[in-house]
Amino acid sequence: MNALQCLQSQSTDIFTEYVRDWKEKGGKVLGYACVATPVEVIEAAGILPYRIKAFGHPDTELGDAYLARFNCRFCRACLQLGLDGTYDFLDGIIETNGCDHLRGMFENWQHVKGYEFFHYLKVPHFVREDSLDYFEEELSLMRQAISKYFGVDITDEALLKAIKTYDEIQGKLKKLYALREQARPAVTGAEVMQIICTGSSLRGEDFGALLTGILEEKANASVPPYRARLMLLGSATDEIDLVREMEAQGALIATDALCFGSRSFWARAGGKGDPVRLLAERYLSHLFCPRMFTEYQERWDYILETARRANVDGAVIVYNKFCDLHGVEAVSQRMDLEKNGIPVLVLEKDYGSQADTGRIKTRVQAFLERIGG
Amino acid sequence: MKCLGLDIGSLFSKAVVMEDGEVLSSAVIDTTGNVADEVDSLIDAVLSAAGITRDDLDGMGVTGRGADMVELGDVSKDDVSCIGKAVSHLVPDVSLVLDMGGQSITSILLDEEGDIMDFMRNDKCASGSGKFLEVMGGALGVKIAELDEFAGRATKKVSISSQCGVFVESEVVTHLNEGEDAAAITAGVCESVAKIVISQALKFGFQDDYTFTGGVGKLKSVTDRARQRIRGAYHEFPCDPQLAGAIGAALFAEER
Amino acid sequence: MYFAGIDVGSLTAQAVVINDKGIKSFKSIGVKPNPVDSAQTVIEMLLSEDRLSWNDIKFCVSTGYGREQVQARGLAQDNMSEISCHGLGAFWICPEVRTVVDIGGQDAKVIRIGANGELVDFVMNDKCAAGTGRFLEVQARTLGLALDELGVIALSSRNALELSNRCSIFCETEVLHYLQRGHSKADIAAGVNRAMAERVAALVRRVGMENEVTMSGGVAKNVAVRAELERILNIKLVRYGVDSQIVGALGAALIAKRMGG
Amino acid sequence: MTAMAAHELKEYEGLINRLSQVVKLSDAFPDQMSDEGLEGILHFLPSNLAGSMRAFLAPRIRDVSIEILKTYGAWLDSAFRAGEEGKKVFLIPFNFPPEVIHCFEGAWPVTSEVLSTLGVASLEGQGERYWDYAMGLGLPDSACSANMIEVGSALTAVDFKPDVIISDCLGSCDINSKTHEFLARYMDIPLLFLEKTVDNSERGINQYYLYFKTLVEEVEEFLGEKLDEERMREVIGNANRASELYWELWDLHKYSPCPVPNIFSLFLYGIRYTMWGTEDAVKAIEAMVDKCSERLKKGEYPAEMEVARAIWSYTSYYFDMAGFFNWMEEHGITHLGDGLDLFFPQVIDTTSRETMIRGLAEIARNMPMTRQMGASSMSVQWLDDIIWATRELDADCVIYCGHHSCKQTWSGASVMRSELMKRTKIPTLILQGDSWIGRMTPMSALQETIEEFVNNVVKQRRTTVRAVG
Repeated sequence: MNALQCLQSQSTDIFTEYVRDWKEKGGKVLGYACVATPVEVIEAAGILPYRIKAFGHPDTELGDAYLARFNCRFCRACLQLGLDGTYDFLDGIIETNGCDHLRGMFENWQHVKGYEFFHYLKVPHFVREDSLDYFEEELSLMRQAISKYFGVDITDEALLKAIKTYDEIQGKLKKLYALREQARPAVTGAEVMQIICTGSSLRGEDFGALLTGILEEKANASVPPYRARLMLLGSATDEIDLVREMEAQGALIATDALCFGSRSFWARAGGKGDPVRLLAERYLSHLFCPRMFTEYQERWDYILETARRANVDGAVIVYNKFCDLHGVEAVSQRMDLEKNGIPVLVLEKDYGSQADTGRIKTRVQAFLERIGG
Repeated sequence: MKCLGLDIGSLFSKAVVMEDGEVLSSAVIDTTGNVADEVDSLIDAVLSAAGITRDDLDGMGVTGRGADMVELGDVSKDDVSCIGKAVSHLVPDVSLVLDMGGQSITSILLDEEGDIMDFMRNDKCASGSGKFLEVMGGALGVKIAELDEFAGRATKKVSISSQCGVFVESEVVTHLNEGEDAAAITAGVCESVAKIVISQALKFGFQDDYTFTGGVGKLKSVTDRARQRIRGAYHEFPCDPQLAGAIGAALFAEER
Repeated sequence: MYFAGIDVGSLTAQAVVINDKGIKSFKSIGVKPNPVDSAQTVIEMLLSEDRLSWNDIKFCVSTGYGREQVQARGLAQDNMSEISCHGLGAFWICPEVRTVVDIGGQDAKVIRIGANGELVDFVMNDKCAAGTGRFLEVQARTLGLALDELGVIALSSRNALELSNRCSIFCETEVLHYLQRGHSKADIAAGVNRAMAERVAALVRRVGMENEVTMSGGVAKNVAVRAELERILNIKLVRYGVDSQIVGALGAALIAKRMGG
Repeated sequence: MTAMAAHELKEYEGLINRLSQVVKLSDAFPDQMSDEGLEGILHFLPSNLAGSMRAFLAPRIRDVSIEILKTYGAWLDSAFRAGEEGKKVFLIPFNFPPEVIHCFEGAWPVTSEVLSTLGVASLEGQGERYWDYAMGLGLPDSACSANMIEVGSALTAVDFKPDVIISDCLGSCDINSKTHEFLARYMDIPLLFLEKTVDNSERGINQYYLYFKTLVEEVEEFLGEKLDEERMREVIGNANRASELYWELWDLHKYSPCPVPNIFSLFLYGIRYTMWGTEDAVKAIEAMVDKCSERLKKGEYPAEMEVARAIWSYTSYYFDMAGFFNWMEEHGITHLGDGLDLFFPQVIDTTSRETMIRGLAEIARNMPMTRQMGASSMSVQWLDDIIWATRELDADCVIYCGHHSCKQTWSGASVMRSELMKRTKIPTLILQGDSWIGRMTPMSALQETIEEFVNNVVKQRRTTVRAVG
C-alpha cells in the first residue's frame, strides 16, 4: 500500500489504526479543535496532537441533548462522538474559545465527561502588542500544564525541534498545493482534504514522512478532466464527501482557504528567537479566521492571493447553518470576490446532512453552467 | 362514578368513559374543520360503546389544543397536567413521561406523589411530531396507521439526516428518485423521530422509570428504536397511549 | 427536425418538442414514483399525440430532480440543471426578462439572466420555512381547494390572516386551527398566499432583482401569490404567452437544439 | 451589495431618524393624564406604537413611564444635536457602560440594542422591515435580530450616522462583535474595541484592565480630549448615586407580592445602557424607587395574588410589551428582572483619575453578558449569578426566553437547567422565541406555555414549599 492509499484507508476513521498502535505503545493523545492551538507544544511533549473531527457524522441525538438545534451541527456532531465514547481514547483536551459554538461544545463535553486534564487556551480576538504578550503567557501556561500533568519536561530544544518538524511539514504541504494549483493539477481537492484531515491525527514526524512519500507518488500524476477550477472557502468543514461530490460533478477544487485546508499551515513560518514567543506570533498573527474581529483586510488579501495563484474560475463559500462568524463574513467575501471578477456560489448547508445533497448538486451544476464550465 | 374525558388534539380527538378509575370505553376520530359536530358524534360513540347515556355521567373533563372550541365539561385542564394525571394513576412507578403528540414532543417529570415536577415541550420544529410523520407518510404513500407494519418490511438501513421537516421531505423524495426501497426510507424516518425522543429524554439529565404516551407513542417502529437507547426501566402504558390525555381529563372530572 | 426537453420535477413532469419554427407541442403529467417512468410516459404520450417516433427527435436534454437517472437510462443525451433551463426558457419566451422566479415542488429559486439569456446569478431556498409548491399544495388540501382555486378565492378576501408559524409543516395545523375557529377560506387562503409571497420576496432580495421579472413553475398560476409578490416588491410581473409550467422543459429543448442542431 | 439594496431600500427612513420623531411624542404628554385623554392620543397613533404606549402608560405606572420616555427623548435628542455642539457620537453595544462616554465633554453614546428595542416597540411594522433587508443582503437568519435590525437600518436606509463604533463583545458574543466589524467597514467609520478576557483569574482581570485603559486612551486620541478629573467625578458621582438606587430597587423586589412593576426591569436597563452617569438617569430611577415604595406601603399588586416569582435568565421579549410585561403582572406572575438587570453596579472610588478608571473597568467587566458569557466558563458563571439572584429575590422559577440567535446561552441552557434543579430545586422553563421579532413565535403561543408552566409546575411547588415552610 502506498503512502496516499495508507492515508485514505483510514482517513474517515476517528480512532485510526495509527492512534490505536500509538496508544498500545503507551503513547498519550491530546485532543484540540481549533487551528489556533499550537500543536508544536504537544508534539514537543512527546504527545500525539489530535484535532477533533466528525467527518460529517450524521447522528447528533446525544449532542442535541446538551447543545441546542440552534448550535452549529459540526460542534453537535463532535460532541456526539465525545459522549458516545468514540473519543474515549483522548487523555485530555485543550479547549479554545474559537467561537461561541465551540465554547459551548467544550463546556458540555467537560460537564458530562469530566476529563482530568482539560486545559483552556484563551485566544485573543485581535492582534496587538498587548494581546500577543497575553497569548505568549497563555502558551507558557499551556506548556506548564502539559508538563505538570503528563510529567514531561518540555525543553526549549524540544520545542525548537517540534517547530522545525512543522516547518518541514508546511514546506511539503506548500509543494502539495503547488501540485494542486498548477495549470495541469496532479492532486484533487478531495485528496488534499483527506491528507490534511488525516495529518491532523498523526504525530508531526510521521506526517512529515508520509508527505514525502505522497509528493514522490504525485510528482507526475494528473487529475481526470474537469469543467472548472474552483476555490473552496468558508467554515470548519471536514466533509471530504462534500468535496468528492463536487469534483464528481466536474468541479476541480483547485485550492482552498479552509481551516481543514491551507489556513491550517500557510503563513506559519519564519521568525526566530524564543520558541514560545515565536509560536505566539505565528499563530495569533495569521489565523485568517473571521473570529479575529479586526483582520478582515488581511484575510481578504490572503483569499485573493490564493485565488489568483490557483487561477480559479470561481469560488464556493460553504458554511454550516447557524455559523454567525462565517455567515456574516460570507456577505463581505461574496461582494469582494465578485468585485474582482470571481463568480461566487454561497452554500449555507446543514453539516453532515445527506438531505441537502440533491439540492447542493443542483446548485453546483448550475454554478458550473453559469461560469461556462 | 362514571366520568367522560375528552381530548381535542391538533390531528385527532379522543374520548374515554371511565368508572372509578377503570376505562369502560374509548373512541378516536380525526380533528378536521367542524369540531363542535365531530365532538358530539364522538361523545355519542364513546357513550354507546360503554352502554350508557349522557344522564349516567357524573362529570366530564376536557383537554387538548382545541378544548376552548367546545363549551363542554365541568373541568378543563391543559394536556400536560392530564397526561401527568393519567400516567401517575395507571403507571405510578413512572417518573419520566415522553409524550409524542401531533404537534410536539413533551417530556414530563413526575415526583413520588405523581405530581408534575417539571416538563419540557419541543413544539417549535415539526420534526418528530405526528404531523411530521403524516407529511412524510404522504410523500411515501403510507398512512400513519400502516407506518409500523410498513417500516417493519425494511431489509436495509436508509439514514435520514436532515433535522428540518421540510428538508426531510426533499431527502425522502431524493431517496425515492434514486430508487431506494420505500420501506427502508420509512424505517429511516422512524429512526430520525426516535433520535429526537432520545435527546428529549436525555435533556432531563437523568433517566429513570419512563413510559411513552401520545399518538406517536403507539408506533413500535419509533418506540422500540428509542428504547434501545434510553437507559432506565421502561413501563408500557397499560392502554392505548393516544388516550392518555382523555383519561387524565376524566380522572380530573372524577375528582370533582 | 425536432428537439426535445424533459423536465421531471417532484410533483409534475413535462416534455416539450420544438423545431426551427418554435414550440411544436408540449405535455404535462403528475409524476410516477420513479422519475424514469415519469419521463418515459410523458415523452412517449407526447410523441404519439404528435404522430412522431423517437427517430424524429435529433437530440433530447433532461432536467429537473430526476435529470441524471433520465439521461442514464438513455432517454436523453445530456442533462442540464433546472436553473439554467428555466433561465433559457423564460428568455426565449420573452427576451426582456432578467429575473426569473421559479417555484417548484421541493424548492424555490430566483434566477438572474443576462442580455443573451445566460445565467448571471441564482439563489435557492435554504431556510427551514421554505416557500415551495409543496407548501401551497398541502395548505390547499387542508382547505379542501384545488391549487388554482387557492389563488382565485383569496382575491375576495378583505383581511388576510397572519400565518405566524414559520414552519411550513406546522402551517397546516395553523390553517386547520383557523378553519375550526370559523374564519373564511378566502381569508385563510389569502394568508397562505401572502406567507408564500413573503418567503419568495426574501429570496428575490437575496439575489437582487432586475426588470423584467417573470414567474415560472406551477405556482405562477396562483393569481394571489403573483399579486402579493407584485405588491411586496412593488413591480409588475411579465406574463408568459405559454403555460408557465413548461418553461423548464422548454429550456432543456432549446439546449438540445443548441447541442444537436 | 445587491442591486435591490441600492435602488429600493434607500428610500426608507432609518431606525434612529424615525425613533427621534416618536420619542418627541412624550413631550406632548401632560404629566397628569386621564384615561380618556390617553385613549384620545392613542387613537391617533399607529397600532404598534399604540400597543406599546398602552403598556407604558398603564395607569399604575403612567407618571414614571412618562419620566422614562422623556429621558429617552433627551438621550436621542442630544445625539442629534451632538453635531452642532461639536460632539462625536459613539455607537456602543448595550454591555458597554455609557458613563465612560459621558465622562467626555465632546462625546455622546448611542446604544445599538436600545435602538432596536425602541424601534420594535414603537415603529410601524416593528423592526421587521429592517430585518428583511438585512436578510436581503444575504446575512444569516440565525443572526441576532437586534443586530440585524440595526444593520438593515444602517446599510439600507437613510439614517443618522454615528462617528465611531465601540465593539465591546469580543469574548462574550460573536455575532455582536461580527456585526459591528461589518458595520464599521460598510459605514466607513473607525472601530474601537475592548476584549473580555474569558478568564476570571487575577491575571485575566489585570489584562482586561490593560485593554480598558488602552481603549480609554484611544477614545481620548480620537476626540483630542483628555479625561478631565473633575468632569469624571461629576459623572461618576451620578453613576454612584444611580448604583445606590439600583440596590434600593433590588431590595424592593424581595417583598411578596412584589411592589416593583414588571416593566421596570426594562426601564431600569434602558436607562442603564444610555444615560447612566447623568442627572436625568438619577431622577428617572428615583421616580421608579418612589413609585415602588409607595406601592409597598399601599400593598398594591395588579393581580389578586402573586402566583409566581420568575427570574428571566437572559433577555425578555420586546415585540409586544403589553402582552409580555403587563399580561404576566395581571396574571400574578412577577417578573423579578432578567439577565440584563444583572450588572452588579458598584460605587466607584472617586479619589483619583486612576481609581476612577479602575472603577469604570470593574463596572465594564461586570456588565451583563460580558460578565456571564465572557467568563472562564459561560455556563458556570451564568448559573452562579442566576442561583444568587433566585435566592436573593426568593424566586420560585426561572424562565429562559430562548432568543433564537443567542448561541452562547443556548449552549449553556441545559447545564443551567439541570444544575439549577439539582442545587436549588428551582424549575426552569425553556421557551423558544425571538426577543425582537414577533413573527418567530407569537406572544399568544408564549403566554400559553408560560401559563401551562406556572399552573403545573410553579403553583404546585409554591404550595408544597410553603407547607414545608
